[in-house]
This record gives sequence, C-alpha cells and structure tokens, in this order.
Amino acid sequence: MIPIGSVKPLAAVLVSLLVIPVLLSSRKPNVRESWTFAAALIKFGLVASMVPAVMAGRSFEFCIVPLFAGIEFKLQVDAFGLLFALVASFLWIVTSAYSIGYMRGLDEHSQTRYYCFFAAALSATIGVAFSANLLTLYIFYEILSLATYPLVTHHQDPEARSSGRKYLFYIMGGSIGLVLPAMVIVYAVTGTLDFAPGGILAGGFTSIQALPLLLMFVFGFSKAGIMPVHAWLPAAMVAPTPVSALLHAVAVVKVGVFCVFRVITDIFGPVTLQAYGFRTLLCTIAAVTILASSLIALSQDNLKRRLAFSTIGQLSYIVLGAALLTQSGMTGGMLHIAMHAFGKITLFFCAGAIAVAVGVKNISEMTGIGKQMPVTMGAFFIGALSVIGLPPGGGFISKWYLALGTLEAEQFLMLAVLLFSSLLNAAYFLPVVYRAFFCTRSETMFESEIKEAPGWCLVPPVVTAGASILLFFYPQPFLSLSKIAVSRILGG
Amino acid sequence: MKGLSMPDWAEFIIANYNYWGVAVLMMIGLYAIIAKNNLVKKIIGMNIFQVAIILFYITIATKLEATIPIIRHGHGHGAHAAGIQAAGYMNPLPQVLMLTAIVVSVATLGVALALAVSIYQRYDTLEEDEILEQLKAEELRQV
Amino acid sequence: MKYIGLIAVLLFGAVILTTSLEFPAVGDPNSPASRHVSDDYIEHALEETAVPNLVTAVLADYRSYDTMFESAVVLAAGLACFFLLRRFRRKPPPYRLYRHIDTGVILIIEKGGKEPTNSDEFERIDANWVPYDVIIEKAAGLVVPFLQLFALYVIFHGHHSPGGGFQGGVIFGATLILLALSTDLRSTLRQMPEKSSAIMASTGLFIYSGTGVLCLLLGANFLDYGILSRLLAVDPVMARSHGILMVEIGVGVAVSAVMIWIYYNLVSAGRHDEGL
Amino acid sequence: MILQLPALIIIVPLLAALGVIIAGWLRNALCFPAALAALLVTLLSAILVMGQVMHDGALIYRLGGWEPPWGISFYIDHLNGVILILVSLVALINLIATRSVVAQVFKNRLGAFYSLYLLFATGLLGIVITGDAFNLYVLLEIASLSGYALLGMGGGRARLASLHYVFMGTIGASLYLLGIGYLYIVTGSLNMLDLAALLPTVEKVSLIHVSFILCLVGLFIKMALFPLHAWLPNAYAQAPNPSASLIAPLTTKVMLYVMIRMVLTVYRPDLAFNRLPIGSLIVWLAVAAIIAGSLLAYKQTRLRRMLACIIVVEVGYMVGGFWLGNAAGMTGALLHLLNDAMMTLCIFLAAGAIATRVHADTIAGLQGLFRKMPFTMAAFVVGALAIIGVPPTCGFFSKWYLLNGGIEAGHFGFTAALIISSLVNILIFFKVMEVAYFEPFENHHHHSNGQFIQEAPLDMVVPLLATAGFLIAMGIYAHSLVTGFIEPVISPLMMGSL
Repeated sequence: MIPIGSVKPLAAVLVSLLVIPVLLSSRKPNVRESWTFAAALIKFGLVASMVPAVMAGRSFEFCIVPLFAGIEFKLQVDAFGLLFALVASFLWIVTSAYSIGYMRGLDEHSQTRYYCFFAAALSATIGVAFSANLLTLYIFYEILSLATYPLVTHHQDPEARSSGRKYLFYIMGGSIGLVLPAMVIVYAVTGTLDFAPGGILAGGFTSIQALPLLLMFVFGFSKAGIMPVHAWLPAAMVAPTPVSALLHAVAVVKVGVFCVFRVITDIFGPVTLQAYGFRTLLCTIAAVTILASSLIALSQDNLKRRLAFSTIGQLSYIVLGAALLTQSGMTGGMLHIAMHAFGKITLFFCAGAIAVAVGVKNISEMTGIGKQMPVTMGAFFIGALSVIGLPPGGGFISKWYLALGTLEAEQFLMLAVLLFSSLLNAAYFLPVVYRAFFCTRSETMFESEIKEAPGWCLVPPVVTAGASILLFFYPQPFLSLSKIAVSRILGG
Repeated sequence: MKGLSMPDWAEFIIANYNYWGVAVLMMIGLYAIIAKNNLVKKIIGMNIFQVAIILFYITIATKLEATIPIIRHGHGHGAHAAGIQAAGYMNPLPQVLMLTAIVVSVATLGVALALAVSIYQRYDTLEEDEILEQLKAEELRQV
Repeated sequence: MKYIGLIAVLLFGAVILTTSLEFPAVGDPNSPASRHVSDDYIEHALEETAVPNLVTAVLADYRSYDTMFESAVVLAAGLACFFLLRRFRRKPPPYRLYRHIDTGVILIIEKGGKEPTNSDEFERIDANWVPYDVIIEKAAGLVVPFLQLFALYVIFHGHHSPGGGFQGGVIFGATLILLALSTDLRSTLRQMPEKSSAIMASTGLFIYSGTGVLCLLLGANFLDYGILSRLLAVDPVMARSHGILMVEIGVGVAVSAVMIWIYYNLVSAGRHDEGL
Repeated sequence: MILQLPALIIIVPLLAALGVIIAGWLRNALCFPAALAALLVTLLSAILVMGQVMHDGALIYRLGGWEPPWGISFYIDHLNGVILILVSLVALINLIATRSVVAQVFKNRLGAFYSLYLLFATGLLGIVITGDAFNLYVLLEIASLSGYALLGMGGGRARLASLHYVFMGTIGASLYLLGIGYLYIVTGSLNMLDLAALLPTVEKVSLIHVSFILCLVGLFIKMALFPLHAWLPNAYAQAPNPSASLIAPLTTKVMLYVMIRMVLTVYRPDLAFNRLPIGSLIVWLAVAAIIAGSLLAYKQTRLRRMLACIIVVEVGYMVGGFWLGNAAGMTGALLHLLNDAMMTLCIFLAAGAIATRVHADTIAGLQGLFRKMPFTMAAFVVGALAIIGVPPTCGFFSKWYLLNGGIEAGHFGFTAALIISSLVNILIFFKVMEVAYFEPFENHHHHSNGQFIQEAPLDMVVPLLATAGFLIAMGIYAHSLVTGFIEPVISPLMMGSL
C-alpha cells in the first residue's frame, strides 16, 4: 500500500463545492443544470481515474492541514473508499439528469438552492469516502447532515418542518451526543484516530469499557439507520424524490453504514472484536433491524415509505456483513453497498416518475398503471429483483457472499435470517409489480390521462436498471475493489 | 504615655481595632447593596463598601511616631540622603493608591447617581419593587 | 433574597475578621508593607525627583501611568453622565416664574405669555427655589475669587505641601458649583457653557498624556520626564519635578472641568434649564 | 520606535478618545474616522508586538523609566499578546459594522459614544497588557465605567439593568482590590512578577489563600460565573445593539484572562491546583453554570436575551476547562477564549443586523428571514454552528480540547455537561432557524425573485460575513493557533508543578 501524494482526492471532493458559486450566479435554469451535470461528470472522471492505481494496490494521500497533535485533516483513497465514491459519483450524474426532469415536471420552487445544497451534500459524501482518519470522517459527516437538512425540508411546509426536526434530532443528536465523546475517549487513550488495518485500540480497553464505546459508535452514526435510531429515514421521505433517491437510498445512508464499517474494521479491528466476543452481539443488532424493518415495510401503503423501510433493512445487511468479521462476509457487505445502491435508486426513480406522470404516491392507487407505463414499471421490476437478490439483479452476488460469510463465521442463525428476510423483500416488492401489470383498473375515470413519464424521468431508471443487470454479469470493478479492501483489512 | 504598661489584651485591641472597623464597614456596605430596596440607599451602601477598603489600605500605611510623608525642609537636602530614615515617615504608596481609589469611587458614584436620576425621571420612584411592577406592566402592554 | 444576602455577608465578615488576626499590628514600622518598596520611595524620592512631597512624587512620577488612567476615569464619569442624561429636545417647561425684585411679587407666566425678560425689575427664578438669596449671592460673589486663588495654590504647591492636581481641581470645580448654587444654573451656564467644560476636560487630559508622549518622542519610555531635561535645559532631576508640575496642571484642569460638567447634567437631569 | 510599540497600543486609543470628545463638539463627522484610525494603529502595533514576543520571548516595558517594583511595567508574553490582538480586532470589526446604526441612534452624542467606546477598548487593552496588580484595578474600573454608560443608554429597563451591573461590578472590583491589599500587606509590592517571587517566602500562608479566594470571587462576579451571573442577561439584552455587540464578546473574556494571569503568574499554579482544594469545586460550579445557562437560554423568547444566556454557558466552559488542571483542559480554555470572543461577536452583530430590519426582538418575530436577509442569516448560521461545536467552525476544536481535558482528568460531570449543553444549543438555535426558515414572511410568495431581499445595510453585512469567514478560518487553522500561541504558555507549566 504505497501511498501516492497527490491532490486528486482533494480535487474530487472540492469540484462540486467550487461549482456552487457558479450555480448561484447563473441566471437561466439550463445554464445552471448544465453546470451541475458538468460537475458530476468531472467528479466521476476524477474518481474513476484513480481506479487503476488503487487496483494495483496503491493508495492516494493528501494532507490538508494538521488539526490536533497526532491527527491531520487528511484524505486517503483506499479500495473501500474508492468503491463507495465510485457508486456515489456515478449515481450523481444519473440523479442530476433525473432531477432536471423531476423539478421541472413538478415546477418546484427555489431550485438554485436545491442544486447548491445537493452539490454540497455530494462533496461531503465523497469527503467521507476519502477520509483518512475518524476525525476527518466526522467533519464531513457533520457537513453532510447540515447540507441535507435544507434538502429534506425543501417544501417548507409544516410537515417538512416536523420531519426536519426529527431528522436533526436523530442525526445531530447522535453524532454530537454519542460519536463525539466516543471519538474523544479513543483519542485520549490511544493518541491517534487514523484508520489502521488491524484497528488502533491495541488492548487499550478492557471488554467492559469497549462495549459501551462500540455501541456509542454504532448507534451514534444514526445515518446507518440501525433500528432504534432509524425513525428519521421514513420521515425524510417528505423530501423531493431525487433527494430521497440519491441521498436517502445511496449517499447519506451509505455514509452512515460506511462509517460503521470503518469503525468496526479500522478502529476496533476484527481481531480485537473477536477477542472481546462482540461478533454475535453486532450480528443480532443487524438481524433485528433487518427483520423488523422488512415486516414494517409490508404494512406501508405509501410507496416511498415502503422503499425507506426496505432501505433500512438492506443497510443492516451491510452492517451484518461487517459484523461477521470474515473474508467473504465483508466482501459481501461491501459489494452490497454498490448493488443495493443501483437497485434502490431505480426503485426511487420509478416512484418519482409515477408521482410526476400520475401524481400518485400510494401503492393502493397504482393498480393497472403497468399498461400505460410499461418502461417505468419494467425498470421497477428489475430494480426489485436486484434488491431482493434474485439472479438477473446484481444484488444476488452480494447476498451470495453474505451467505458464504455467515457459513464461514458459523452463524447459522444469521443465514436463516438472511434467507427469510430475502423472502420478506420479495413479499413487499412483487405485489406492487403484480398489481401494476396484471390487475385491471377499476375506476375508468382518468383512463386516458396516464401516459409515460417525461423523457428526463424515464431514461435514468432504465440506465440504472440496465447497470444493475450488467453488474450481475460483470461485477468486476466493485468485486475486485472489495476483495483488495478485505485483504488489506484481514491480511494487513 | 510610654511608661504606662498596658495589659496585653488592651495592646491587642489597639493593634487590631482598625481592621475590625474596616470589616464591619464592609459588612454594612455589602448588606446595604443586597438588602435595601431604595436605589439611593443601595448606592450609599456601595460607597460605604468602597470607603471601607480605602480605610483598609490607609491602616496599612500608618507607622507609629512617623510624620506625614513630606520630607521636612533642610532634612537631607544636598548633604547626603542617608539622613532620611524610612521609619520617620509614613508609607506613601498606599496613600497614592487610595487617591486613585477615592477618585474611582467618586466616578462610580457619579455614574450610579446619573442612572438613578434617569430612572427617577422615567418612573417617578426610587423604590425598586415599584419600578419592577411598572416594568412588568409595561411588558404586558407591549406583548 | 435578603436572608441569603445576610448569610453571605456574615460569612464574608467572618472570613475577613478571622484573617485580620494574622495582620501585622497597626503602625509597626517594619511590617512587610512598609519595608520593601516604600523605603526606597522615602529614601530616594527626594534625590531622584527633587519633590519633598513623597505622595506627589510617587503619584505623578513613579506611578504616573496609574494617575493618567485615574484622570481618565474621571473623564469617563463625566462622559457617562453626559451620555446617559443629556437631553437635547428643548421641551419648554409648562410655566415660568418671574419675581419683581423690589416688591417680591412672583408672576407665573403660562407658556406663550409675554415674558419680561429684558427689563431689570424682574428676575427669573427656578420652579423650586423661591426665597430671596441676596445674602448668599453677594457672599458667594465675594468668596469665590479667593477660593479659586486657593485652588490654584493647592495645584501648584503639590510639591511641598499636601495637595496636587486632584485636590486643586476639585476645589476649583467647587467654586463654580458654589456660583451655580448661589445664583442659578442658567447664569453659570452662560459663564461656563457645557461645550467649553467638555473641551477643557479633554485638553486637561491631553496635557497629561501629551507630556508623556513628548517624553516618548524624545526617545525615552512613555512618561519618563528625565528626558525633558534636553528641552528645559535643566538637569534630569529638576526636569522630573517640572514634569510632575505639568502633569499636575493637566489633572487640575481636567478634574475641575469634569466636576462642573457632571454637576450640570446631574442637577438638571440633562435638560440644562432649571437646576438647584 | 520598535521598542515603544507596547506603549503605542495604549496611548493611541486614549489620545483618540480625547480627540473624539473635542471632535464631537466641533465637527461630528470626524469622530468615526479618528476612532477607526486609532483602532487600526492599535491592531497593527499589537500584531507587531506579538511578532516581537514570538521572536524573543516575554517583553517588559518600563513606564516612566523606573525599574518594575518601583514603577509600573507592561508584561507581554504569549498569553496576553494574542488577547491584545483579539481585543483590538473585535473592537475594530464592531466599530465598522455598527457605524450606520450609531450615526442614526446617537446623532447628537456621537462624540461621547465614540469616546466611551475607545475608553472601553483602552481599558481592556490596559488590563491585558499591564504587569502591575493595582494598575489592573484602575483599568478594570475604566472599562467598567464606560461599559456601564454604553449599556445603560436605552429605555428605562436598560437603566435599571445597568445600575445592577454597576453594583455587581463595583463589588467584584472592590473584592479584587481587597485581595491585592492582602497581597500588599504580606509582600509590600504590587508588581505581578515581583509578587510571584516574594509569595513563596511568606510564612503567613493563610493570608495568601484568603487573598486568592477574594480575588477569585471578585473576578467570578465580573465574569458572571453561575451563581453570580444574574446581572449579565439583563445588562446585555436591554442595551443598545452597538454597545452590546462590543461589550458582550470582550468583558467576560478579559476577566477570564485576568483569572488565568493571576493563577499562572502571580499565585503560581502550584497553589491553585495542589495546595488549595478548590479546583474540583470550581469545576462543579462550572458544570452548574453550563447546565443552568443552557436551560435559561432555552426558556427565553427574546433573541438577544437568549444570546446573553449563552455567554453564561461559555464562561462555564472556559472556567471549567481551566480548572481541570491538565494540559488539554487549559489549552481548551485558552482556545475557547479566543474562539468565543469571535463567535459572540458574530451572533451579536447578526442580531444587530436583524434588529435594523425587524423591530420585534422576540424570536417569533423572525419569520422568513432566510428569504428576506439571506447573508445575515448565513452568518448567523455559521455563528450558531460554531457555538454548537460543528467541525468546520472553530467552536468544535476548542470543545474537542475541553472534552479531552475532561476525560483525561476523569471529570465525567464536566464532559457530560459539555455534551448536554451542545445538544441544548442545537435545540436553541434550530428553534430560531425554523422560525426564520419555515414561517412565511407576511407578503411571502413562493416565486419571488432577487429584488425581494431587504438586507441590512452593506457596511454591516460585510464585516459580519468577514467575522463568519474568520470563524471558519480559525477553525481550520486551530492547530497553528495552539502551537503558535497557546503551547508556549501551557508547556512550561506541565513540566513544572502539575
């Protein structure tokens, strides 16, 4: 892991921040959107340019400014960070295209503010992906929470206000209330917060002290949506769909899971965790979240809330992957970040397209729209397959590795949970598709009105659906990256 | 007076009654500020408190059988300075400090009185509880 | 609230009283307070500053920085009173009182009525001061010049006898307040308007800090009068004594002006029309 | 001329204060430029002096040419060099920002306002720079007197609040004077360094302890630590905006500096932390200050009174951090002293800017401000984030050191108090943000374009944004701030007694 000192990571993080003044000053909407698009492309280009070097086992480093004795505001691009950054920046390109159609379709107000905060949120996401130590990660985590608050409360109506309050309470409360003290305790004892393959605790804590510390981290990063601190995610569905598509399916929640993953692997380290015997505890936490959220998702009528609860479940798959502490478990967890991202974003795009075309949010009102909107519902079906983990969808591969991981870790109960929850996923996705295609619409009142969503809202879901199928056959960039990352963690 | 031998408790009192006086004055001043209801009485209490501390410094400066700190005419002029014994003169430093402290207490008194006068102009009373009632009434009218 | 205050005060008093037992006895010459620094002042002040009055020497030379800020405190008090109280809107009072000098008859003239201002039979009196004050007025007229002379004496003789800038300045201010008390505020305001008292106050302090800056410009530290010997063609020790004198004058001017300024504002609550 | 720089820091504002009185009477337009020029020169010389101190260690400037114990001397080391720059910078920014409001509110007493303004700045600069204990009392009084006048200039309620401030301030200053008197009885000298040398030789130890307690209680009153804080919320909330945004950021911080100077230089840390058992008592007092201050702030309905209550919390941070006694706690306290001055300046200037457009001082009256005054609210957001302690801003870094100190000292009460008050701060500030963000302005219509914005006057918004930018810059470069200025103060102590 020979680090190359280069400014690329910083450039990747800052490119979307630098575009904000341009967005603010551009008068015509087209100019503004084209700038967003350009920024997304540049960002993805920068991130992609680092893939070959990281594939060859090297990593990029860039130290911005020293913060405290022993900690710098440092960016480091390793395989795991690059995987997450690739997913986030690629999907930003697709989402910015989609949000052009969506925002114009529903004629939302103050769109410049929307695009600026969206760009800021993305730069913070990439910042989290590329952070070299826990403090840099925490700084970008906080910037992300603040950048997404105006996005979640975009409609500025009383409902947005109460969900914004809940959003802040869980996320800022968790980060300042739990993560900050835990971080300071680790720093006070070990003197450093850098991510090191084998973990940095090195016996500084007895198991009684380590348990509360671990729980503070796990529940502190409330963006990961683990059960007791998940309530902000369904509430955040009040945001416009592109926000919930990219942020609450891909960027924001994955940041939470990414932080938990980093803490488990690079702060505590698999060996120490096994020594403390916390593996089963972590697995049960994840399992509880998976089962409970899948069950709740069954009962949700609002399509976006159902997708939200399904996201909570899928996130806990990734936490489960990390908690298994085995080779293929972690590989499955990392892979699931990418696979779930493509699958879930397709579903959210379709939900948004239906809202734009038909103006309908609840599943009960979606009977028989498949005939009028074949493309959207088709993409929805493929996305659903990928999230459930059936073969043509990419999700199958990550769930396959997860299953292998549970076997390696002899956690057979977890295997049962995995399979049963996949069944539950199917149980709350397939009826939507079945109802859309095979049931006929009872009231004929607005028969003629339904037509396909506008072009901008249609192309992105098709692209992401195609990508998730492509990933099933050719999971190469993400699979190799996660294999390198896991070998670094375990082998290192 | 020298020859008369005094019992040691009288000696003790002479040596310390100044400090007790200062302490009592301070307590009076402090209590007046806290407990009195009339604003001017509070200001007087504040002044007593400051004067008590000035007295405290002056008691430090005194020396028995020493005159005021002005070098007597012809004493130690030109010939040699050794003629001036420190024991002969009182300690000038605390008196300088207290000149400043007196001026400061006068200045604070001036500002406090200015505030009291302007409050009296506004509320026609110097009793603090009446002022607070008028303030509460004003507050209710505003909201 | 009172009882908490009482307990706090008693606790405070107890602490002070118990510690006062450890103080050196009042007046013993070799208590630490009067040995360390004050001995040097007593023994060397005369030869270093040629000023027999040790208090003035320490006040205006050894610790002249303290005294500069002391007079700044006085100035701040004057400014505060002006800033808080002064009201510039000329709200004419509801009625004005005029007294016929010979017969003592008082005319109450409502607002808008014709006022006998320029005739010399009538004199305007304040609302709350009625009786004849001829005796006081004449006596004050006589006494004030001598008092002012004495005030100047006190300022200039700070070197040799107890006195100095502050004491002289206050006496000078008191003479003008005596005038204002004996006649009325408006006549004193005509003689010494607020504008000139404010400017006098700041020029007084200017003299003080100007001397200090002069020493700075000549190369020594701030307020180091020894360097003035180059200017005054006198040996450094005498230069110090002259420096002290200049400083005392500055303080005297400043303090007298501020006393009057505070009096104007406090007495008339900032309206400068009817005072004590 | 370089040797005379320390004297310049004090004389220039004093002479300007005198000049401004005369200018006030003769030609009003001269007041502001004179004050501006004076504070610029002061800031410049403060920076140059700090350069000298960084170059060749502590600097002693003998006033009147006399050796220290006989004459008065300035003593400038790393600790007060930085605070000199801080005080002159805050005074300068506030002067520029409040120019238009002052010209409008104090039309006919402009000379007096700017003179009191400069006297207040001179007083604070004098307190920070002086090396003589009694001289510090005199300058304390100058700063307080001009503070009473500046704060008292308002409605009837402001006068009463200012009068209470006079009483409490005088008691505090007099207790400090009494403490110095005790020191004088026991040692006979007033110069700080001389006192530090003489104190160990004194055998009457109980007198030193009592004088230490008296000084501390006096300073706690002046800096409004919890049980003695009643005067602060009223005094700052009722005061006119320009004076509140000058006095609020500075007074409590300079009083804190005096406490630190007393403990570190005069009484030596060994007395404060080892021999006297008051260290943990004061930290628990600070914990009470943090909790009570946060709850008090949460209860307020008026914006500026809420901000004033937050100052009580910040004092609790700094006092608690310092009295933890370990290196991280002290570094946190000193860094928080610098950060908090700028943070308080930022939010009070923002409150002042809002007051120029919205006349209701209550929080409910801030509807739709994000749409109406976007730049002011942006600066307010940065200030709020700094106080909450969100990373990119400076508040986070000093809170980090304080937390570190709390954990290393094993004082979990203090650590918990820090976290709880951060969470309560989130509630407080987002209560304000929600009103400004969600509730529609009276004639608020969604699709308004640019011209709808009624920003505060430009010469108020630009310094405000500069301060907000400064908060972020201080955050990012907190490490160089610590190693450059605070480390040289703390590290000699660590090797020594603690």
